Amino acid sequence: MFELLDLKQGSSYAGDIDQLILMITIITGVWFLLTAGMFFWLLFRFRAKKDESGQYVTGDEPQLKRWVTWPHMLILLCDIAVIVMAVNVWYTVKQDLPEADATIRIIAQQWAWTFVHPGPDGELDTPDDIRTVDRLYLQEGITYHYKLSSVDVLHDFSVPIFRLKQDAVPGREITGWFKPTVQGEYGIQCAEMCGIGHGIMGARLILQSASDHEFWIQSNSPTPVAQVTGQ
Amino acid sequence: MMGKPIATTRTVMGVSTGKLAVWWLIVSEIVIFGGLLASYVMHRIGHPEWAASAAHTDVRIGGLNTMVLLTSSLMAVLAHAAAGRGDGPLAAKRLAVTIGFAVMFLCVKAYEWTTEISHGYTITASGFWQFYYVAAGIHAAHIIAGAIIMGFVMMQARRNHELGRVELIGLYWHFVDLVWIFLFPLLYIAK
Amino acid sequence: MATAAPHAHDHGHDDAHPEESWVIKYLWSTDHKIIGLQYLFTGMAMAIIGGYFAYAFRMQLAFPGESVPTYGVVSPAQYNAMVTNHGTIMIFWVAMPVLIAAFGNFLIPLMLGCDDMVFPRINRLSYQIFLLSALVLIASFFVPGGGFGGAWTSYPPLSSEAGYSLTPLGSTIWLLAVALEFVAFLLGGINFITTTMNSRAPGMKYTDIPMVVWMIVLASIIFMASVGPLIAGAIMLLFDQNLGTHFFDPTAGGDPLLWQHLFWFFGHPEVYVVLLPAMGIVAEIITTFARKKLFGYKTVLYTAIATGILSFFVWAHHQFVAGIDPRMANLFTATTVLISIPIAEMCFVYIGTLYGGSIRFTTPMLWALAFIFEFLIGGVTGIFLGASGSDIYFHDTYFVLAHFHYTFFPIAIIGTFAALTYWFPKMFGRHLNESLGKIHFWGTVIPFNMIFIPLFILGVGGQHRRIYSYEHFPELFQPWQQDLRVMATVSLLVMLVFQALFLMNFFYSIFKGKKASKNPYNANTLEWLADSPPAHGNFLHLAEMPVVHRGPYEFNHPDRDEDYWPQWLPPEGVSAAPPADPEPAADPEPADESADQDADQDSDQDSDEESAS
Amino acid sequence: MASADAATHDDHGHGNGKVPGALRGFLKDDHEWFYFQTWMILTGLFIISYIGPFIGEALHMFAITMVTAFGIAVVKAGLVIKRFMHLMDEPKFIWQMNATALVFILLFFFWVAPDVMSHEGANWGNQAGASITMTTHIEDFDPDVVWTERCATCHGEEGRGDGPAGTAIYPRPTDFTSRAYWATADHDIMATAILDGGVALGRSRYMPAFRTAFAAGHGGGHEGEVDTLPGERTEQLIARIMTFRPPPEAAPAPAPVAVPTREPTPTPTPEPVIDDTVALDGYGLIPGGEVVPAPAPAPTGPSEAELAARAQYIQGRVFN
Repeated sequence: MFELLDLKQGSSYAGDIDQLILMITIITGVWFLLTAGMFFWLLFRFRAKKDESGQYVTGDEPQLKRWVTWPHMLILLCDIAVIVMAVNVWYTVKQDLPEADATIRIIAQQWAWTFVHPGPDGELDTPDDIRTVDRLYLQEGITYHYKLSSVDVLHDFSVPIFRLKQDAVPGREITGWFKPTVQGEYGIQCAEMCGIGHGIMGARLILQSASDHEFWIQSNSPTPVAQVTGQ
Repeated sequence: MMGKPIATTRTVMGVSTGKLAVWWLIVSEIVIFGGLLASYVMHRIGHPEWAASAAHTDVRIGGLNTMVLLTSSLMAVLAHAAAGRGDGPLAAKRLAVTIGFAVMFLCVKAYEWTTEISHGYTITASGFWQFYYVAAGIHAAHIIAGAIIMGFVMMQARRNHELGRVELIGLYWHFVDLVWIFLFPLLYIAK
Repeated sequence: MATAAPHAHDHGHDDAHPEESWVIKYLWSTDHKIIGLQYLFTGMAMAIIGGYFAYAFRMQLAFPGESVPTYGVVSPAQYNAMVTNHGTIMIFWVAMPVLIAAFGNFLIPLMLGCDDMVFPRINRLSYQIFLLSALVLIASFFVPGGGFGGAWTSYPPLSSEAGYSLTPLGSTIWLLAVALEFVAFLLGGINFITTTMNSRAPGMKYTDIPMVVWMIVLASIIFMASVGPLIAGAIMLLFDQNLGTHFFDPTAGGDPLLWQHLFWFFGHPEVYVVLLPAMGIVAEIITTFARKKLFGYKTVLYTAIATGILSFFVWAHHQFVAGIDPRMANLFTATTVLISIPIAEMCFVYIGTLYGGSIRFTTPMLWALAFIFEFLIGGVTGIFLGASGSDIYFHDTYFVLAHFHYTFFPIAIIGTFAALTYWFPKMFGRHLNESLGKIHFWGTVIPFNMIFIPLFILGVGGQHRRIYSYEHFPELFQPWQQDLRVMATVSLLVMLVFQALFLMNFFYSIFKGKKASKNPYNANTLEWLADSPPAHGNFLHLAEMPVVHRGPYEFNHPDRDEDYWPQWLPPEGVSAAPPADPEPAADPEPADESADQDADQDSDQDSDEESAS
Repeated sequence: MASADAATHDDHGHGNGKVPGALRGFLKDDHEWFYFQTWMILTGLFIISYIGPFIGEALHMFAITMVTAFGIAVVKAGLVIKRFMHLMDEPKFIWQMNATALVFILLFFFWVAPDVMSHEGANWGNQAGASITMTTHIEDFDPDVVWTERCATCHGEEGRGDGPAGTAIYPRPTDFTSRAYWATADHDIMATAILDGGVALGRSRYMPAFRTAFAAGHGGGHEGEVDTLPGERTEQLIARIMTFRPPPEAAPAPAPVAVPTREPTPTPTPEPVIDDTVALDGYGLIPGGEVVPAPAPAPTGPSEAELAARAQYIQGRVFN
């Protein structure tokens, strides 16, 4: 369904989320078509005819009540199946934090994203961190942890290609993870109303191969003289 | 509108319409004060440092106010007893005493707040004080509203009109006293 | 405050009406029917304002940056304000007043067989506070800084700090308007609940109450029980905005998530508060035009109560990715997906009612059937958002927007048109034009689908909400996506044109429509006993107040030759004569006796589910 | 004890046999004496709950305070409900609906507490709850850090108005390195722009307001006087921006604009918001000055390819 909208799966768990969406589509689609079919058939079958008048049905007759209680039970089973699948995907994406190869910091502010890349030494909050605005350079194939925070109002770090959304709540530092599996330049959005500039808060996500990323780190790492004052 | 509609006179549920309405009002008030106090308790447990601000509340004044409200509740129920016997003027007198206690409660609170504010504990002083003023403030607003309505009911009771309303305002008054019974330990004792 | 001096004489007493001046009769009236119509017309006026906002920002989305006819260039601040207030108006000032207050006020006394609401003056006060809240909200657009632009959910710190929202006055006045609207509906709610519980017609057991009255009262109870924490939250937000307190300010100990919980604890029960009355209306119309008894009255009643209770356990599915603790999300996804069961049960029962009927496709029936079909789509797409896993992707996209329009539109618009076309003869004493009604029906439902199916597709493509213009997001500015936005906007324009057709038909028929009889559809409920439009005091001019002998949906009863059996006809009076004036109550014992004996018997069942909701 | 009296409560006995002599005038019948007894019990319970905390502190057993305070409060509430409100004599659905409301509130408490009450959870930490001030609200306000974190995103590291986030905005963010700007710069306009945002000046609306950010982490103003902290911090930031000012040319440049060192205007009343659609050109209307043409964007900054790419999809539409 997503290929039709040319939306590639860009992260390791994008496939799981798409799979869940597909399963729910099937389950709800089947129930919808059954119900709608029955609905239109009844309308056609029992339309007002000259001689025929309506029957007196109290709804307690067993053979008719079955037509409601049986779907009722089946929907309960489908619901339990959906819950189990959803909780499974939710656990992999939001609760479980696999071992991180690198950690980045994402700071949302009114109407711009600031990304802090650990830089050559791989440690965050060190003088050699690379601070970029509205352009997130990442390497494909390694697991990243992100520390997401906001400095003023609610924002939402949303990367459709990763199928990832996480609100940036001022006053909290929320940790999550993703593992890019594609290369190229994609979009990052702010998906929570954050004021007048909410519409211009897009950023670019550049996924590079290992060598390109290494070259980018070397060329962009600030000179040893700490031009960027680490806090 | 001339006279009361027939609908008011029917009591299919075995409870007079007025009392049913007051009990539903109490349900909606439980949910409002409940929401506020739940938020307060969550923040209070989450912020142990608020105990320092809470130490500045005066238990003596809180205790005095609790006694004032308890006694006013007694007078309200005695007024209801008198109204039950059809003795309007006595009920009116007792309602007047209840209103007197309400005014006393407000005066004690006014004194308490002015001293606290003069010491610099304003509503923006700390997390505790903002909940303190909002909770006690909404409660005081309910006291004022209750006292005003009680005034009307008193005037009607004096002429033996609508004696059923004495019980209704009594119910509301007991509820407002109940809220204070829980506010007192939350704001004054939990230090 | 409440009148309760017990003097029980139940027979109508004809009090002389001083000929009231026009102002008293229409603007200061305490008659539940006039107050119902006041709510209806105020709701329709606000719907026009809400619809105009939808037109303006949809034009901006379809043709970014260009001047919108009758509005001018839409700036981001105005766009945010219009999106915020479109949501606020459509939920609080159109759906609730029209579905709960207008039809509740008009129908409850009539359907319960009493002459007016229990507290007429409080009823009038609730409308006046509601009118005031509508004016205060409109005023919030014209204050310096413009209307509030932080979404109808008004999440702090954006809504609590004027420095961030840049609408210092707008946000406070918006909040005051919403708080006033809550007060109005609390007052109205107490009136509805007390009238229904206490003032039923003699002999009306709890299973004889028409479904729409049950649903409106359940909606009022759910509203009252859920709005409390939000009123406390609104006071806290008001102080944060103006007094500089830090309830929700994270830099000084506050917590923005507390507001989200307070808001959505009210938010989700609120959508069921608006759904249940629409379900009740559809139940009335389907049974009448399928000439069939409701397929399991108690099933529908108990599933409605179950929905009401369950709606308090699901609120945080709006906050899966909003920073709540991920472990809590598992709890909420389970309850959210499970709440689809009672609603599915109700839809199945409504479809089951069609079995064995002789369905007449009049305009109200078309609206009611459209409601079921469109709401099915809305309900089905809700599972994607209830499942926490898929909500990670779908949160705050146009998929969410299309989902809740497929639930709100059938409720607020299709439900309202169904009720309006069904009870128009009773309200105004004249018939609407049937063919104009059908043209308006197809002219509304088809464009409605053409608006929101494209938005579903855009939502799956990852288009996020409340964005002023998608030019900054190359992935969302492909030509085919822009074409879908233009298609949605054009369908909206077509739909708005057909609404003009409805307004013409509506106001023409009030004065020039075909005269309506007391019971044009041969239905059973008590409001069809009163004349159209009902006189002041509804049944006072009859021999005595109506007494109920059977359930509201006794169509095609075996031992009755006609295919309907009104509630007010005494049992053995199988009279061939049209029941214009019912003969005096046959059973000797006075009406009160049976009322008390019934009261004890049903107050027990009544109590366990009354309290349970 | 309470139930024992329930029997007498219903008989509405009109005799006042049990009323002790002293109160005869006040209490009219046994029924009222029953209420008075309840009141005495309530007073006794109150005294216990009042003394409890002192005992608790004396014995350093916090549990005593909790039990006496809240336990007794529940007992007192029960007494008032049962005897004064006669709840138990009403049909049972009355107390059931009140109990349901209470259950909903408890449900709200226990399902919201994990987020609001605790300050750590799976994958998140609540810094504000534990009152750790965030980077930009540090007490020792460092203009350099604030410039890098908050301003450079749009105005660029060297203040040329070429920050990555700035390219998406039209009109461009101010370029602090151009002489044309400084010729007409005005201290108050800069302070208002920083504190109340571009909208307050009728300029580009994408300049956010920082008054709230600069006041944050500073627990509310003292008595009476206006919160001056944002004003002081803005002065430090303006001093930092002044460092971008280009050195005067060889020709004797006009005397540098004297920075008036006067009290910052407490609450600058923003002029009425000018209709946004007006500011189409560079700096819009500088009050009093004629329209200054927008300076050519500095050569450095985003590469030509990126600008072309952005221009392509902005397609020359004018929006702001």
